[in-house]
Amino acid sequence: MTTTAPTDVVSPSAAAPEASPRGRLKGTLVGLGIAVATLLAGLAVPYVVTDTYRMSLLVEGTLLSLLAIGIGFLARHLGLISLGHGAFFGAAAYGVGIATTNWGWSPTTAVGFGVVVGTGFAVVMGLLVVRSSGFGFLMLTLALSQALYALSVQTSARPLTGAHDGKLLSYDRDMTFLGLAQRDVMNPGLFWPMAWIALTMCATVLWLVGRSRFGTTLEGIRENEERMRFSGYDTFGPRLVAFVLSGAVASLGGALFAINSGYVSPDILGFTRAGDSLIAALVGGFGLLVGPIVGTFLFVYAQANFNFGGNLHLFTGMALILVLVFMPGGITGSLQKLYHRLRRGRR
Amino acid sequence: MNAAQLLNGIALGSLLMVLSSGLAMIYGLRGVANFAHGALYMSGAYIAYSVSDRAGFWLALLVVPLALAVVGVLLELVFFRPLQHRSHIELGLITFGLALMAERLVVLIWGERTLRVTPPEFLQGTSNFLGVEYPSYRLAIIAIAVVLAAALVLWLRSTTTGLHIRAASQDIETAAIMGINVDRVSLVVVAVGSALAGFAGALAAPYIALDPGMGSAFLITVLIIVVVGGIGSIGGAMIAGMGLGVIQSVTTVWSPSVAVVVPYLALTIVLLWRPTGLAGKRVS
Amino acid sequence: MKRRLLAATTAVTLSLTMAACGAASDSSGGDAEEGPIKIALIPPTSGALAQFGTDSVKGWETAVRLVNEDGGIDGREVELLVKGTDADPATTLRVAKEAVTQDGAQFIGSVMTSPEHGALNAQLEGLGALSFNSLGKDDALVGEQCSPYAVHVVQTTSMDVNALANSIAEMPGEKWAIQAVDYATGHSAAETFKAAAEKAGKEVVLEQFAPLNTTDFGSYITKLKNSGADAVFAVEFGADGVAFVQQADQFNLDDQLKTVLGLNMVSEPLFETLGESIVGYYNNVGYDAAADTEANKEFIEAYTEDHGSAPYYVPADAYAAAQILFAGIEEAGSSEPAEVAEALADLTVETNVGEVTVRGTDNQVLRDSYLGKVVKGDGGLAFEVVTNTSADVTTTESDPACKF
Amino acid sequence: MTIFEGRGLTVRYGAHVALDGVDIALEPGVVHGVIGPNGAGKSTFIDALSGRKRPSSGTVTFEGVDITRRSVRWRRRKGLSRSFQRTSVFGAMTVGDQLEMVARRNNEEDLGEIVRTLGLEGILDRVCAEIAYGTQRSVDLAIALIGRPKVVLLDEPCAGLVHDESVRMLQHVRDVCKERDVAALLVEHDVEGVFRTCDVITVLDLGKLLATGTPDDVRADENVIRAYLGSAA
Repeated sequence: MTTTAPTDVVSPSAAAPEASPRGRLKGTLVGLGIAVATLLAGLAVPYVVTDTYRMSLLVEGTLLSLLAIGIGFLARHLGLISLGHGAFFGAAAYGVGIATTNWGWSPTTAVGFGVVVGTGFAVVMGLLVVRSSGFGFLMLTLALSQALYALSVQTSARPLTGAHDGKLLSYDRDMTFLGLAQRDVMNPGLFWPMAWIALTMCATVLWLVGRSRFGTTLEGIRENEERMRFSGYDTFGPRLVAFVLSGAVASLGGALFAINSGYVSPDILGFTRAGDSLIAALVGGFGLLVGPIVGTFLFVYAQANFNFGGNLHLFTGMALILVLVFMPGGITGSLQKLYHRLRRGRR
Repeated sequence: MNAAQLLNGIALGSLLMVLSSGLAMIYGLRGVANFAHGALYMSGAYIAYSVSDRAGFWLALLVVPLALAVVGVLLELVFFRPLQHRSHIELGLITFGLALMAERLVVLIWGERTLRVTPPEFLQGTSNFLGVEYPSYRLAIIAIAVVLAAALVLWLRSTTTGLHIRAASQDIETAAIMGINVDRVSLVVVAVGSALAGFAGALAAPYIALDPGMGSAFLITVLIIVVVGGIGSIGGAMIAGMGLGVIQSVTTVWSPSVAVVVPYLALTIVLLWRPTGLAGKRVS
Repeated sequence: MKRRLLAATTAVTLSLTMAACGAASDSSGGDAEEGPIKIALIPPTSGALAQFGTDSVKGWETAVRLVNEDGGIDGREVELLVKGTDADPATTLRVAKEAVTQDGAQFIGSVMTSPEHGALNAQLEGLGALSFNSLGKDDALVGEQCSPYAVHVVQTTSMDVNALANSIAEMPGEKWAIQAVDYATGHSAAETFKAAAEKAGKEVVLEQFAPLNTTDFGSYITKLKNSGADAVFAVEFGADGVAFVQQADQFNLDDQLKTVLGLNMVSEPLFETLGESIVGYYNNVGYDAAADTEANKEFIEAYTEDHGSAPYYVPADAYAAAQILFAGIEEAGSSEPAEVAEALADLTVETNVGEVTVRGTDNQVLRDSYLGKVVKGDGGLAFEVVTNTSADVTTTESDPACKF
Repeated sequence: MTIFEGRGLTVRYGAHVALDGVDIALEPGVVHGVIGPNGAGKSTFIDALSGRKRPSSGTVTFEGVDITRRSVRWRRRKGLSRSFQRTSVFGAMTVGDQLEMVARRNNEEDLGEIVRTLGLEGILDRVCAEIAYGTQRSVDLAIALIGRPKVVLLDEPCAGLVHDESVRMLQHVRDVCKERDVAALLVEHDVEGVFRTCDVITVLDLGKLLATGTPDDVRADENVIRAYLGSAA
């Protein structure tokens, strides 16, 4: 099984090449400008959406988007599809819970700790899996993340994780997360700035990394791993670094998720959660950075509106199949194709 | 350690053996680990419940594999064959979507309640086997699974279809060049693989309780078995399935919480020590 | 509130000048003093627990029908908003937020599992809603996860275990084995039971724990058989419980046992699945349907009329929760959740499950627990209540971890 | 003056011996051809020399140092490069991007010269998967030549090319080898091309070395005529 058939799912965007370094710099500056504008515009959202429930859906979508862009980064730049990123999201969430509740750390420090824990797991898993690719990678990430689930619900882990009961976060009322007391972090309107800034910052960082020389190296590894080695490149290291980076972004999402919801349930590490995020990212499309974000918000919307009688997975399963069969590249990928076709047509 | 505990391990191992050989067959040929395998297994168990309720358990053992073989044929004709030129990942994710849907469909048809299937009259209670009082039904599972495994190996070794399957599992392109009808082979393999999953479900029905989570609970274990056994190797999967069943049951006697982690431990050890799995094919 | 939002925004970002238009997100509940009293029910509509969820809703429905026929509470009508969840805490939380902030519900009921309650309890104060838990039995819910906005109507697991332990002399068997789920409940139940058994002069010969979602109990049952036990105390729930009972039957385990005592293992919805092999099994029972009180008879009659079947503990507890809520609103003279919560503290209410008191320190409803035995009656299997134990015995004081 | 040498190289696949004790020595500025009928072990040979396949026995030395167990990455960094029979480029990247990427790693100072020599100036902005096959082969060769390697192992660079392209490709190989003083190994199916291009030729048959020498010597070798050329001619 050495054939690596071209994957439409992760086919790169046929972006116009920027040959000159100056063009590249200009592109970077324009991108950064868009990032700052998006960030500022997003901060106004709580003033427009005044309804707590809708706002909480937006916050949830934003935090889950961090997980999705982590998955999307690996898919786009290395062609690796991971079912294991839920583990980093969940490990970070538990890290926050343990640091606040068991050790009495301040929530702010605890979030930092959570990210470190999640990233640490990404390093360990990365060492085991980045040598494989394609289907093997998919299965191994799934199996190892399930191992973490199995460990987290062990009775011996109960003092730390709360096992099947989950973990309720508690910290002193005078302790705050970046100025917000426990009551306030659960208010989506007040928590929104943190979530939104985290998402735009991480998206920007991932975008810049993708454009850097390191990004080109990753692209080379994705396209032809063997030729990269025969061209003098180490391929294990960059893969590991990319894996850990994407795991770190997912971890940040998990840490903020824990702070915001005040409760970590073992489901966070479960089989369906991992699948949900991947499906959301895939339906949104891997070709563009915003694809997974679009998919995640769509998923959160669907979850809030079409979950009658627990049939959500009937719909997500169907959506996954339809997208894979009829529009590989996801929603954003299809829009992009349409856009290119229209432009070409006009010329 | 006594003989009854060993038999417990062999009974569980028998079930895993049947389940994982079906998955390994499809994987070897199509390069896709069928994520819907757990759902097929679960459907098998639920169909067995309905059939044995009306017409008895033995008929269920016959009907279920046939029904699931039809499902397998549909899988092959609707998804695997038309999409064979897509990447393996895409195909695998499609089966993942199918698994999600199947799980809900089972609930919509049979409901959420935990169900139970009664084994045939003469297999209820215990029998004396090598001086051990042991449940007759579990002895029957072991016997049936061993016969089935032997038949499967014989079929692959000594028939033309078996030869073609082995050739195509080695290298599907070369097999096609050599004049093997790969489409036909693939149809047979996916149908037989699905039938085996259903058969495992029917066998398991009186053994464990039926609930809608039973498929995904086993899926992970079976995926691990296939990786540990060496991807695409049917023999490797059988040995790994039986081995894991015995090790897990024996570990349960000593420490149940360690037993839960056994499959993952096995996977990690294999990854570090022998990345190609027991049968020596690489995880690519 | 608006100022805090601004502070939060500026604290983490570049300083921004932003026209604060519109109200910042901070709505809670509807208008509490006018219009109908709204109760959101969030039962699981999928998963193995859906049956219990539906039955819980039925109990609430009967209670609400009766109170509205009486002209409501203080002239105000009571309205049920029946929602649904997949029993994932995140979903339940989302639905609860929607019900409270969008539909103006002030009270929440029919939430099923302890993890859902744990997640919900953490948010109740912020939401400004009062939750009535008639299903989640975990002790932590009135311990470290307790909330002044959550009323624990159902008995806790430790109350149940204490009742069983108190009745240990009633059951035959000298050498006990403990088969429990490897879960907080399983461990604490095993510990309590073991102490009580030893106090009663019985011997505990084996104590083993199986992980949740165990499908194959072969190894455990083999060990039980080899231990020489003549009675088993089993703490296995849902599919695990069914698998255990079924496989014990296949191993002929019952032949060597005088008693099988279950904790939450056997319940009315499972009678059909488990079949006659469980006749003679003992189990804790939350509600005595045969109780000869005015309130109980009224409940059974009304419920049977509404739903065409006799109630068991799930609808009965939901009905009790409703009665406690109604009494609280009357006492407070308001349906403002905070005021109702305050009025409920140490309030005594006459309900279908007897005269009960809401303990002010942790909101646990103090009520009897029962030991039942499965018997074969005319209409199939049924529980026969063997003993009852009052709350004075089962829960002597509240958990110090709970601070309001 | 030998710069790169393989001694007694043997590769076994189970019981099957694909390569049986073959020796070879390459010198700077010399194009060394390897020919042989199908199944002669040519691909296995170049894999064993380049480190893609670890030989069951035998040694590979480079500048007098045993490098048999060195990684392909290490070899490339020290100046030992190879190309592939199946075009091995970076399909979704532009030609310019991938050449720059490889150049950066191998400290190539004058990428422009390679681009000019192989006539790739006009297509640097094109995505590699979309250009003509023959041009892709040139890109493949360019990737192997970046960083002034001292030894270049070329695995059938003309596979799939039409005759004219093939002639031009071999001419490029010879020019580069002479200009840059590179030791080149050329495994090729096109026998005539090899005789035209190479200074020294090694003939393999059934995994064994049949003959080594100048084109004229090899052409006159009786074993070669009997086993290979005879049947082809």
